Amino acid sequence: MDFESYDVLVVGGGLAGIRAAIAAVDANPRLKVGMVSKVYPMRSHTVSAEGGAAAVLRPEDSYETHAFDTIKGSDYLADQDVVEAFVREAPVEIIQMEHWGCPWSRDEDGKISVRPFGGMTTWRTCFAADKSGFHMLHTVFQTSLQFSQIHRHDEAFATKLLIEDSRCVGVVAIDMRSGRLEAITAKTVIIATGGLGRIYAFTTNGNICTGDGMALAYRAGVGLKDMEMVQFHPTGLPFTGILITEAVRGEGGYLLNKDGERFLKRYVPNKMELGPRDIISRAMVTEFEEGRGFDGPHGKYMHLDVRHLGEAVIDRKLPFMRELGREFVGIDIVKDPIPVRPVQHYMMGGVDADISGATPIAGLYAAGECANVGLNGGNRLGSNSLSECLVFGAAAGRAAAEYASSAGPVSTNPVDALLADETNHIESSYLDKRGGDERIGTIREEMQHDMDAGAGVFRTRDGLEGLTRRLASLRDRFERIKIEDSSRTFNTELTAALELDFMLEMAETIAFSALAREESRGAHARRDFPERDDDKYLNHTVAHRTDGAAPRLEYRNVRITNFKPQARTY
Amino acid sequence: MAEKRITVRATRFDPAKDKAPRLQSYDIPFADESMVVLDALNHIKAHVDGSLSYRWSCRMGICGSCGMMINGIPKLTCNAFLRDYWPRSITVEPLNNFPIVRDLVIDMEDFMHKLKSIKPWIIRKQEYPLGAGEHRQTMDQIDEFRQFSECINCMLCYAACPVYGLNNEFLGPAATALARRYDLDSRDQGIKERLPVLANSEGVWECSFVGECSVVCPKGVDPAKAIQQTKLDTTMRFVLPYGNREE
Amino acid sequence: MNHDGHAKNSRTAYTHLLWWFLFAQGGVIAAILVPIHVLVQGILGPLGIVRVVDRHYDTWIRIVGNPIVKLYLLVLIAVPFFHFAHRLRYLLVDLGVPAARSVPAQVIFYGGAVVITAVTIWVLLTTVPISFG
Amino acid sequence: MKALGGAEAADSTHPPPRVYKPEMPRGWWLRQRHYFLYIIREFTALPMALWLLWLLYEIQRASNGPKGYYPPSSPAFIVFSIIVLAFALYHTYTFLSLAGVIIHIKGVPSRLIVLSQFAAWLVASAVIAAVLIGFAR
Ligand SMILES: Cc1cc2nc3c(=O)[nH]c(=O)nc-3n(C[C@H](O)[C@H](O)[C@H](O)COP(=O)(O)OP(=O)(O)OC[C@H]3O[C@@H](n4cnc5c(N)ncnc54)[C@H](O)[C@@H]3O)c2cc1C
Ligand code: SF4
Ligand code: F3S
Ligand code: FES
Repeated sequence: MDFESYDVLVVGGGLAGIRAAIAAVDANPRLKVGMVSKVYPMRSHTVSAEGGAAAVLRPEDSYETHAFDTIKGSDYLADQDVVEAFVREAPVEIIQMEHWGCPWSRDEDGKISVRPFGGMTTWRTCFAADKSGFHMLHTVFQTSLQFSQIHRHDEAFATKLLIEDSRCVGVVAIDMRSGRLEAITAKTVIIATGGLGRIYAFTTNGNICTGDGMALAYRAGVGLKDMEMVQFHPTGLPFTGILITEAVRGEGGYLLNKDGERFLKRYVPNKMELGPRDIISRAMVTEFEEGRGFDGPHGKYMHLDVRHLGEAVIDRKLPFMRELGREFVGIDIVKDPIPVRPVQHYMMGGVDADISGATPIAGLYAAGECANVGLNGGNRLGSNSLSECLVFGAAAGRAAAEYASSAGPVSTNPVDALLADETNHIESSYLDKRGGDERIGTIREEMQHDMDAGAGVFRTRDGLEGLTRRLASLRDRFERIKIEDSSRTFNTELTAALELDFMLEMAETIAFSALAREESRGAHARRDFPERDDDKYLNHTVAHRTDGAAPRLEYRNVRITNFKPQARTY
Repeated sequence: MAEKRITVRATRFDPAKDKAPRLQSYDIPFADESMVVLDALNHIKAHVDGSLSYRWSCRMGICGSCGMMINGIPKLTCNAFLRDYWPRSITVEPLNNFPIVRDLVIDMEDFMHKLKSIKPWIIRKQEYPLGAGEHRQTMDQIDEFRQFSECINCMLCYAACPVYGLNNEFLGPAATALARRYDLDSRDQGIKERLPVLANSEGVWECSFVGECSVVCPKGVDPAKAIQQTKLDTTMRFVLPYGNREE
Repeated sequence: MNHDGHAKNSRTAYTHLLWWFLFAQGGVIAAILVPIHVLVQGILGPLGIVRVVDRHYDTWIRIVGNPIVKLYLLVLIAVPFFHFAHRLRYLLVDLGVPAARSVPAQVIFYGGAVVITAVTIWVLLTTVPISFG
Repeated sequence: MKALGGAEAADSTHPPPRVYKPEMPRGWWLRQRHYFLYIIREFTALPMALWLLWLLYEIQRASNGPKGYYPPSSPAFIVFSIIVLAFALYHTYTFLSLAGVIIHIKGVPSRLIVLSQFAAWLVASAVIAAVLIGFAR
């Protein structure tokens, strides 16, 4: 009865979520907008994005080339109408960010500066030094504080979507402070919960990137699109997985193998260091396998060398990289090459959503990394993601606002029952659970290592089949987990367990989707099927949840408008 | 060689059970030279005691959630290396000057209110239309406020500031730095709206320039500078004949 | 949770502004002028290392009689007391006397500085007649 | 809203969970060198105030006429002055350095500002010393 009720409820306080919330208020200032986030919004993982956001801002650039680069980068798995809409909106959003105070780096004439980025034919990545995501996130978050219509529920962990008559009417969330389960109802819900890098051991993603929103939607009956498409970034710091931004290569850094050779000449001769991530990551792994990598305590690595750029350029454009090198590796990148190796970085796949973020469930939208609106296809180009969060966050916010302005109110009776159900589930499966002998941490680590091994840069049928079996057994073991924390206050063991539950399920969708795609496209590289197969696989995988072990996979044609698939060489 | 180990003492507090926080000691393997204090906590949570609660996310010193007291000094646990402490033991406590919610988790709602109170967004007398493109801003103009825009809201400065510890009403270092970040931005015209909050009786005047806030700041924000400059600016606007004029 | 701003207290505190201004002025005066006076009049003079004006009645009244010197002495003595008042008030707060933040405490401390200013003026006007000798 | 766990569920006002509010210990400033130095810095006000009060008294005594005027030379006074000088110098050092943080002039590096402050201090000291000594007999 006394639960909160909103017109639009955003789950997720990252760049996409906050942009959506502001867009909803902009579209209709009378709406009451709620925002649920399991961490304070400024902690969201957008904060760690470094390189920048792509948009056509220069006269010498064109929508056409940005669209083409994106589509080619996606290995023709992007929906071209979506890409075309995206490249037109991106500049507007970049300017909007500027008006909100984002400290974009500037050119001499005071205009927003751009830098080259992998897979982009021209300079079009706007940046705020090498803390672009940090500045963008803090800018939208601080801007959002002026809207009294936006009510935040910080540190509230969404555990379930409320679905009533096949319409989404809110979420159930644990208020971390009190441990209470609350039903937060709304006429529309936008999921913007970010990525799921934490299902891998070696990842650039933060602790909170556990794919919760994808799992929530999946469990509510929405399909997950292209889950086999997992991006590996070529340049992560060994051990920590901290990202060395692609901007380092954009600014002119070299990738060198142990013979001191710019080995990319054998793989992407025309682009060299500015090739797309999937190809460079594969090149690095191939070099490792052929014995041309450095050997370190944390596995093989390559050198990323920026010494020739000079201290002045580094301090102006890559100051955070210097800081990271100094603090986390103990090197000065002005004087020493940076050790790097490929690292899980981004999830192209996600909640099946259309160009306005709408999912097949009425009132349910998705935006940002957790969504798959069809923009990124088989491989996202660096710096398209932050722009995607803005463009499609705003689109989802507007669409939800429109739906909410006309939708009827949410009835309370079924919500009470759903909440009681979920409360019961969480208490009996976790909090009041007795016995159990499996540690959450152990299962999580095994899953992460299995994913690294079975669904990494290169995949094989054997590897993926083995992975599905191991994941199934981890799921069985998950039933026997031990919960040591019985406190209701800030119980991070409970949330870790819920996250692990989500992650195991998402890992399975990845493994099964990858097993079924018997070709190599974008980030999905099958050793047993090294070629792209446009006849059979120029389509999206959509995974639906079933009661059995494996998801039901469905295929949907890629929408092609102006760009016919060609061989993808750089 | 015997396995290297390190002792970590961490604050435990469950409001439902404990009257006051206490320390619990864990002896854990120090397996890798690159381990940070946060890795030690993660090891404890994953393999020793799942009930230990703390905040963290990025593990790269940018999300601002992992600040704690390490041997009495506020630090980001994700870039405090075990090798700098070993073989001494490490005591990890929640940040000073904040109410403790649970174990190493502090209550930072107070800052969230203060952040909002200083209006941390661009204020303009006249909206600049989106269609007109971007405001022009030179790198020199950015340098004016850059430092103050680097704040990650990690609360180390509040934990270091005794004035805040003695009087929680004090607006404090990070909030003032962020206000100044906007005041100094060439695109902003909101200084007059922010000054009353900065210069009220719980504002900058309370700061007695201990300076420790700037010492502990992991991002070189120098909030102490922001506060002192705000004092001077406010005073000058008042004292100089034309100081109060429009920008 | 929603975060409504600090509505209760958003007015520039002009009294604090004034105290801070005087504190800063006093601090500068004290920093620049005090050490040399202490060194010369408090140490070198009494030790007889150098000859100093205040060690002889005639030189002392001659210089104290000078109006410019009188003005200087007023600045030297009175202004720092606003600095001292401020610091000592906050020192009390730091040492655990929150009452030192209260308005009565402000009246006592800054009032004290005002009293000392008045006393200084009185002393300077009454002690040695103004002369341009 | 509903609480996890039956007992609290009935309570619809749900007070926020209890937090532990730590107190600042009285001796907080003894726990860290920086804090201690800060307290010393603030404390410099007291000895300087006492010394200036003495100076005021010294001026006032000039009205007693030549017979009643005797400048102080007791060792106690000298020791007192030495202590005050130490504090005063500490004040000068901290205050002038900190002023470099406060004053911001476009294009002028703060180190230069600090240096010029110290230069001004030296010049002023020289002038005052010259007057105090030069006009003596
Ligand atoms: C190191 C790094 C560098 C990058 N650099 C770039 C770059 O240079 N350019 C670029 O374009 N892209 C970059 N990316 C990718 C890009 O940053 C992300 O894809 C993007 O920020 C995702 O934003 P988001 O809003 O979707 O999600 P996030 O910012 O991850 O936000 C997710 C939000 O959802 C909330 N949430 C999650 N689960 C729950 C739950 N169960 N209940 C309640 N709330 C929940 C979280 O609290 C959080 O607020 C980078 C990524 C990484 C990791
Ligand atoms: S000013 Fe520095 S210490 Fe304070 S919150 Fe910001 S980043 Fe952290
Ligand atoms: S430590 Fe505190 S007193 Fe001022 S200079 Fe920093 S805010
Ligand atoms: S974990 Fe993000 S700052 Fe330490």
